[in-house]
Amino acid sequence: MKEIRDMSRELLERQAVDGVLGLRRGAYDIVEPHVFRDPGETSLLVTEPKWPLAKTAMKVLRDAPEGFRLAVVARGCDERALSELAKRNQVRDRNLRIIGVACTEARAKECLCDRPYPREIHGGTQEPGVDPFEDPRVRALLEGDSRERMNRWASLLRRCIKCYGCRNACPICVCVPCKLEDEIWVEKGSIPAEMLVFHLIRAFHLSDTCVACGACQEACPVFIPLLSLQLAMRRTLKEEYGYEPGMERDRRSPVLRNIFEEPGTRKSVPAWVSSGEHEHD
Amino acid sequence: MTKTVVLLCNCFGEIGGVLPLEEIAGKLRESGDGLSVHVLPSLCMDQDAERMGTLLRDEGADSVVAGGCPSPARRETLRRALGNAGIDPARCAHVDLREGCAWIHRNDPAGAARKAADLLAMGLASLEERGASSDVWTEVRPECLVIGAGPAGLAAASALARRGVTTHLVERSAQAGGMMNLLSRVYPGNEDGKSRIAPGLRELEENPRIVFHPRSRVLSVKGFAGDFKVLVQTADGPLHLRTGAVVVATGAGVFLPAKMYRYGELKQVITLMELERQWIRGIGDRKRFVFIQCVGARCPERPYCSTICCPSSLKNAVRVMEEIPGGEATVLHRDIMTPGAVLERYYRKAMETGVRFVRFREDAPPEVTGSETVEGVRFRDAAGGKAWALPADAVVLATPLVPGMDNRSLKDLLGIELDGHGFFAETYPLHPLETRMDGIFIAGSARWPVSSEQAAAQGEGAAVKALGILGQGRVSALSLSRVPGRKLGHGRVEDGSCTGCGNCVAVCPFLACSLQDTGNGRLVSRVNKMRCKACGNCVSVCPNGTMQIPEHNYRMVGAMIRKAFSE
Amino acid sequence: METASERSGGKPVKILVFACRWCGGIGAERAGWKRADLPASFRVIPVECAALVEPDAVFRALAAGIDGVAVLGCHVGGCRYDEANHAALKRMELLKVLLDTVGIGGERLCLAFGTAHEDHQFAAVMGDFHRLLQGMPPLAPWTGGGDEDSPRSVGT
Amino acid sequence: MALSGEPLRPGDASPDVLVIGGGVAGILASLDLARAGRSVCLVERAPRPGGQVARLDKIYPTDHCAFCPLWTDVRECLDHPLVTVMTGARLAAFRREGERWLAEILRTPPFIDEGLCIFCGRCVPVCGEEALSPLLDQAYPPIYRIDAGRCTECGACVSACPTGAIDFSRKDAAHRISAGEVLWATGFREGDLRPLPEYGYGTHPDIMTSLEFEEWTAESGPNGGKLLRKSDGGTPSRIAFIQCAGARDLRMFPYCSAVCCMHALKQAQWLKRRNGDLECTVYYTDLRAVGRDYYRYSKREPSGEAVRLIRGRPGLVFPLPGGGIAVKYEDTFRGDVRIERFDLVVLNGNLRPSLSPDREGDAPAVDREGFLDPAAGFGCGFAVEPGDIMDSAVQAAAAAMRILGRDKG
Repeated sequence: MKEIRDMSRELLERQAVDGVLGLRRGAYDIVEPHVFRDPGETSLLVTEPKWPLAKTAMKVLRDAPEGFRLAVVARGCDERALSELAKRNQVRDRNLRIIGVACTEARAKECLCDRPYPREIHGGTQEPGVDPFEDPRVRALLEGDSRERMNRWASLLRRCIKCYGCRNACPICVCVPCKLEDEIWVEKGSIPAEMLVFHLIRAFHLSDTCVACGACQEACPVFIPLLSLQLAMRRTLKEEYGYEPGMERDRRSPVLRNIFEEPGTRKSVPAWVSSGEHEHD
Repeated sequence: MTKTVVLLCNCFGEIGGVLPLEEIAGKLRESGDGLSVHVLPSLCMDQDAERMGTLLRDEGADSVVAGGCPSPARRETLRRALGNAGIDPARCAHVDLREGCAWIHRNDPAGAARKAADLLAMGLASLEERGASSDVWTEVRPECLVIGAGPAGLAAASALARRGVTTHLVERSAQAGGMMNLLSRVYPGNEDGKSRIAPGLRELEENPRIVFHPRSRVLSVKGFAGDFKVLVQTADGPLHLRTGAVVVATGAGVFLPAKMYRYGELKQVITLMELERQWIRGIGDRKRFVFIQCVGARCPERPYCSTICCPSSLKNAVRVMEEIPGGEATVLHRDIMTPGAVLERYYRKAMETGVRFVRFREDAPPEVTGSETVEGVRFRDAAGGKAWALPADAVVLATPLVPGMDNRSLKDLLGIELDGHGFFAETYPLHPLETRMDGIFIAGSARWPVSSEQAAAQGEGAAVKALGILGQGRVSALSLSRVPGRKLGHGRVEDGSCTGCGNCVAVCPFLACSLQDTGNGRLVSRVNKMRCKACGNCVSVCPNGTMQIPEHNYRMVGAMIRKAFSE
Repeated sequence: METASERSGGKPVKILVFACRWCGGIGAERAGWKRADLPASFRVIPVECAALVEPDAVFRALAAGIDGVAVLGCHVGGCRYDEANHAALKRMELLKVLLDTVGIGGERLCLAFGTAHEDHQFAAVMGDFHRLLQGMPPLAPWTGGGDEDSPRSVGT
Repeated sequence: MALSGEPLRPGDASPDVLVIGGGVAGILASLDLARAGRSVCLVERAPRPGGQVARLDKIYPTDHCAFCPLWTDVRECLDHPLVTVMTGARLAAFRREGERWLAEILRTPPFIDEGLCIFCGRCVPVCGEEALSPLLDQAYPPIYRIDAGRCTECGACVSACPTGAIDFSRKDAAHRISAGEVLWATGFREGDLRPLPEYGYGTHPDIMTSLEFEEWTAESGPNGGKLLRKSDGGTPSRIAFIQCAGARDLRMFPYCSAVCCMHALKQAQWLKRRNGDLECTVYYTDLRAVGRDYYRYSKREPSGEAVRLIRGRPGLVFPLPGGGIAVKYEDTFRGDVRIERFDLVVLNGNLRPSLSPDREGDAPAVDREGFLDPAAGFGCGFAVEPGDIMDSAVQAAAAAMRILGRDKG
């Protein structure tokens, strides 16, 4: 906390950056994202509550004049989201600087976060992450045979009121227009949303991008545990290709590459799909 | 107001025998929207063309759904009929009612009938949403770029120049000829290395159509088949070219067997290349030569056979026997690789001249003995296991050709593929000189180790492929793709909605997609229509449906899915 | 084989097939030439290449009450569009994972990357897929119908 | 027969180039020539172009089927305005006339008209001689074919055919082709191995040549890719591939056929892939895997694809009374002589160039091994030098270029 404030002030004072994006506790204790430009102001900087800043950073940089240097007070998930946005050319991260905040153990548990800290930690101490698959809540969602899971998820998603909160809160979703608003894919005016398409399309669009920040489910007014939709796909990417969204800035998703460059373990390929070309490195 | 006509082929009872065509036709007519439906005995016989043509004209049709067999080869008459009625072939949807329905569901007529109705409904739906992207053309630049002036490059350049094509021959070193300059003799004949390239060099001298750029390298190649924009760094500064085709003939490198078989330690342990030089400079009084094959080849680090080392060693072994009085040649090998008639004959000749061949096992390689100089070679005969200690004056190591050091950079620069070893790869075995990029061809040891003779043949082959493009005034994207009956045009981007995420760029096999800055730092994807083959990868990874192939857009797919089980 | 495309539950099996016009398509055609005997439960949408199958279309199909989707492409390495089908295969594998997560079952997405010669393979794939889906419950809870033999609201 | 400067009759032609042989080499050369603006007449003996490659189920080293790339090129050939394809045709006479070559082509039109046959198959059951069979592996679209040997021209099929595709009145027709250049792409045929009794070829149905075996096990073959014994339809458990059977053998073919090693490895690996517990043994002299990825392919041993390689050329192959085939060989690495029992024996190496040494008219001389002397005329593919698909394709392109180089255009 203190370290973060000091670092922000210091960066602004020696004009290493033109602004620091963080949370400000203003009048009446209202906390909101804010771009600090005046070193003195940084005394108002806070790091709680959890508030995904990646998209805000994107907008700030987009509207800022060319060459504007921004520092972002970022948690691990913010940093990873920013690097995913950068991969998709949504953020020019050469003008971007991370002031890393490590989350508390409690926060990590709350978020089911397996990596509750950024690459470089400037504030807080590194706590071990939790394995989401060990968490009873997740277990309860993913266990059971397919019929049980089908009924469980159907009834969960049937709550959807189609507020698009999950999409809007997601630090990676940036498309305009969005497929979810196209009636070819999702029927207009039907509530609950054609949940099979609405939520599965959404989930799959993020399959190789989701940094598991949990913003979607925190934004859901009817408590649909959306994060758990992503976990299995994230695990598969890790097992097949050793790929974790947000971790390697310069590595595109293996799903976008051919099988010579990113062969994966090919566990899931039926034998007769195999071909001499698997031999290529 | 569109007028759609449905033509149902009875196929002489092959389809009507299973499907109640008239009933289906009736249902379609009732379904309203002014459909006119006709059941015809056939759609592919000569007399049908006329009949269908009149029928379509009378109906004033502008789009057609044809239910019949799927075979493109049997659509000629229908295509003629559409022509007669002045209907754009893109406005005709083919529905497979025979192979895909009548023939495989004949024991379930009811199910087959339902399926047929659904398939026709899907066909109709597809027509409503189907767009069209016209084919694109480019004027062909009648010049060619050949990279590398070895046997392959020279052959290609002179072949092209003789056909009147101005050819830019870019060579990294100062002189043409490549490895031929280093060889004393070349197999399978026994002629002098230089003589193999003499005709090419003469052409280079005499034919003004070959523009030779020594001490030069290609910096960038942009554009597409028919019109490549090439930047060459020549000895006297940068040079901009526009060429219709590119031939990559950069050759290969030679593997240096550092520390293997005491190479570098004993000066009588040499490589084949060094032996070639010594033949030129004078072989000295050495008599007993031992050739060791597969030095650094067919091993875990280089898991391939370099093709040329066995014949080269045979050549030199025979020469030892024939030209050195009292000469002795022994070839230690793991397999003698002389496939075909010519080389096998050569192998027999070597045996007849008295060359000794002994096989060793990969796991028991020979051992060079001697302290100051080579004294001999110790090895175990794989056949029978007899142990040998063979006195030798010289040990010659047959080392493989290795991928040229520029291959990686050239790959990125040209957008063509390397194989798992680092040589340039073709697309199909049937098209060994063609790469994934239309208009860029590969020849010689740059694509795989070959003899100078083979390299020259490949050079000529690449030349004829290039002529296939250069010979035409202009080429179209469809004609280049050479996919018969290909229906799709090319990807298309809705500017307004492209987020510039670059997924399409990452996934396109043909480097057809690129990101362009529209100012204010906003990136938008662009499709190079000449390169695009409409495989649709970009469509599937585009997060918000910005990238589409008009002939097969998502609205069309969505509509077809909704109709798939409407019966 | 059984021609009745009826499922034990009474509802007919519905299969949507995306067949690349090279291997998948020609394989299907050859199945016709050989007069294979197949259940009339599948509808084919021909595509130029398996790469052209948008994952969203699979959801779209399942949402439309289709029980299973088959994607037929060429051998990995046999693609007529260079490496186009590599990425397609990877996408579809990942898609199976999501379908498993939500209990639809990855097996409802059938991937067959074969070669044009393999008409018997096409027949086998379609036959097996049909039988598999016959044994599976309908997607009723997803498509709104609700699942008879299980409580309506299983929440957390 | 009379071959002179009479005026051309209908069906005669005077193309720039006459390509003899519609295999992969001939097809590719024709396309290259046509793309460069030359008119081509392509003469093929079989009812469809495609040659030997069309008989292959899979091609090494990528294990794809040859069908669709080959079909693509055949299709382009058939559709190309500058290419005339004559199938079911053979070279009857051939000679130089002034600046050009004059060839007489005897064409046996198929009883069944390709353009009319809709593959309905109604002709099959009505034929008492079982003379009709589908031609669908190499042909696209497929058609039926009448085995002239069996057909009695009873006409039952003619009346059964709904499209009038069958017509026995069509007789052989002679066409005269006057060509500027001739390209020999006559490929190879299988040599008869019976003169080499030690291989036991012809003594038992389970001793096959590799091409027979390829068709027997093909995905599109009689067993839909299943591996069975030819003798009793049982399931084999041990297969022997004998390399250089007839090749590198001074009694028959002194040369190396260049394709057999990889061909055998391919077949062995595919069998293993389909049936893991199958035991495949390859007897080789030199394992000649020289092309791109061939060596790797020969070493490839993923899950149970291991193929047993034995260096040695079996000296005796004979059917066992109790069933099965015995192979007697010396393992030259172990240096011991042994006899093993196999269910199937596949013989590799009986490939010979199709050009016959007995010359037709001014047909170019071939050497005593039967290969065309490159100096004597333009040639490509196996007619000139044994090689696999890639070699033939390269040679075809090179030959096309040399032909173009002839005339200064």
